[in-house]
Amino acid sequence: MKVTVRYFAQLRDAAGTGSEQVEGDFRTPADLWTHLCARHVFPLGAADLRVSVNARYVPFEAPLGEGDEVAFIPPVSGG
Amino acid sequence: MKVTVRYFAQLRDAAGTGSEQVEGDFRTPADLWTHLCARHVFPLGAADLRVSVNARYVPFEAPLGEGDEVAFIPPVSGG
Amino acid sequence: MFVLQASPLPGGADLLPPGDLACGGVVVFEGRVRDHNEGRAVTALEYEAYEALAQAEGERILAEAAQRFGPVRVAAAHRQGLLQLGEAAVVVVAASAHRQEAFAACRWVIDAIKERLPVWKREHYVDGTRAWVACGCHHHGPEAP
Amino acid sequence: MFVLQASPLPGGADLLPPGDLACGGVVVFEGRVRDHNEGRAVTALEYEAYEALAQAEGERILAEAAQRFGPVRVAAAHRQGLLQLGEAAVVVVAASAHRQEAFAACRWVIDAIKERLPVWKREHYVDGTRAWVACGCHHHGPEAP
Repeated sequence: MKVTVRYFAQLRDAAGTGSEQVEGDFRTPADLWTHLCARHVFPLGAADLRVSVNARYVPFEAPLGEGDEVAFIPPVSGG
Repeated sequence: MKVTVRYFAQLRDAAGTGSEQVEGDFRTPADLWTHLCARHVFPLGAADLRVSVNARYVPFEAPLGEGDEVAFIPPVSGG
Repeated sequence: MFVLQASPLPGGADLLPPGDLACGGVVVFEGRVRDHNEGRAVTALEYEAYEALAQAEGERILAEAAQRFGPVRVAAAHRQGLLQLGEAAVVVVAASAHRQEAFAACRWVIDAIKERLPVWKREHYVDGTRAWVACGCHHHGPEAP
Repeated sequence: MFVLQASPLPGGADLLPPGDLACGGVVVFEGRVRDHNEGRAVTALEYEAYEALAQAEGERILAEAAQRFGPVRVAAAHRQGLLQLGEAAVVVVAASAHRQEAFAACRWVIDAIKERLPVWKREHYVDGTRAWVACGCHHHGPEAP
């Protein structure tokens, strides 16, 4: 399965990029996060994050599909 | 004792004037209201009104002084 | 600052000095003249005010709000005279570092204005008649605007 | 209408069509960039947004507000990119025949924006350093603006 991962704020700084394509054997955002943690040193853990798939918040255990755009959302600070 | 009475809204319409000087033996706005009710036919009773003396709301039993400006305030409808 | 005036009201933010607005959250309430009330078509509206008491009571309301809600800046303006449909009859602004206080203070001030400010609304109807609106707060029930 | 934009935000009332504003009570919230945060002098501020999610989530927030608060019109705008001190970062407007609903809806929308909108604030300090503000809602406690 191949997905696009988007990074923002502290995660963007840690990944050194705003976006990357990732291929591997993950069926949920939780799997994907574990996969990404092997590639990057993130300053935030899964408990601090929300996840979105294709511009909609979803649970960490939601199913992923080929070509999905996935983002792990650091604590927001808008307004 | 002589005071100035100001009338607004429905009371102004009933009194046919916005203001009049009244002289008589009244020591409080409650006395004054009784006095005025003998001169005019008002569409509102004391229970519907608040009273102000010299631009400050006061109780109906507050003391009146010579030259005070007294207004009986119909239910307000600002805003 | 409390203002009672016959000309169109400024926008809420213009009632406070710029320095007061820089403090985080700004809440503005505007009450506008509607084109209907209790099923009757309204063509225009006039507000009569007891100017001396309205000015003094408006200032007292703002002073009380500043006391109740701590470090919050408040200002308000009320229109008098003849208004066209859609014009603002009242504007309230509250600014605070904390938005909760700004919301609470703005809400409290408009409630106090509707309860206490000696201002009376007279509606003009399509058929040429006019009538005092008995009471904006009570006669329309607790849900009235 | 939810708007995410890099240019200065319109005033709250300009976010709604004039017809929606004619309905009695209009409540506007503006959140502005402060010149200090937790004791450090801030010289400027940038907002990074996940545009696709921010736009979709902003629209969902407004749709939920319209459902929750009945006949109330709501709109909001959030800034992204670099902001100068004193500029508005967020604007929310709610208009309703009943002011209670307008206040409640406006308050609910700004709370939801601060809780859910994928936007991140980075402060620039006098010494040239920059830092992400961890979380506008939680780290500053329940009283935060």
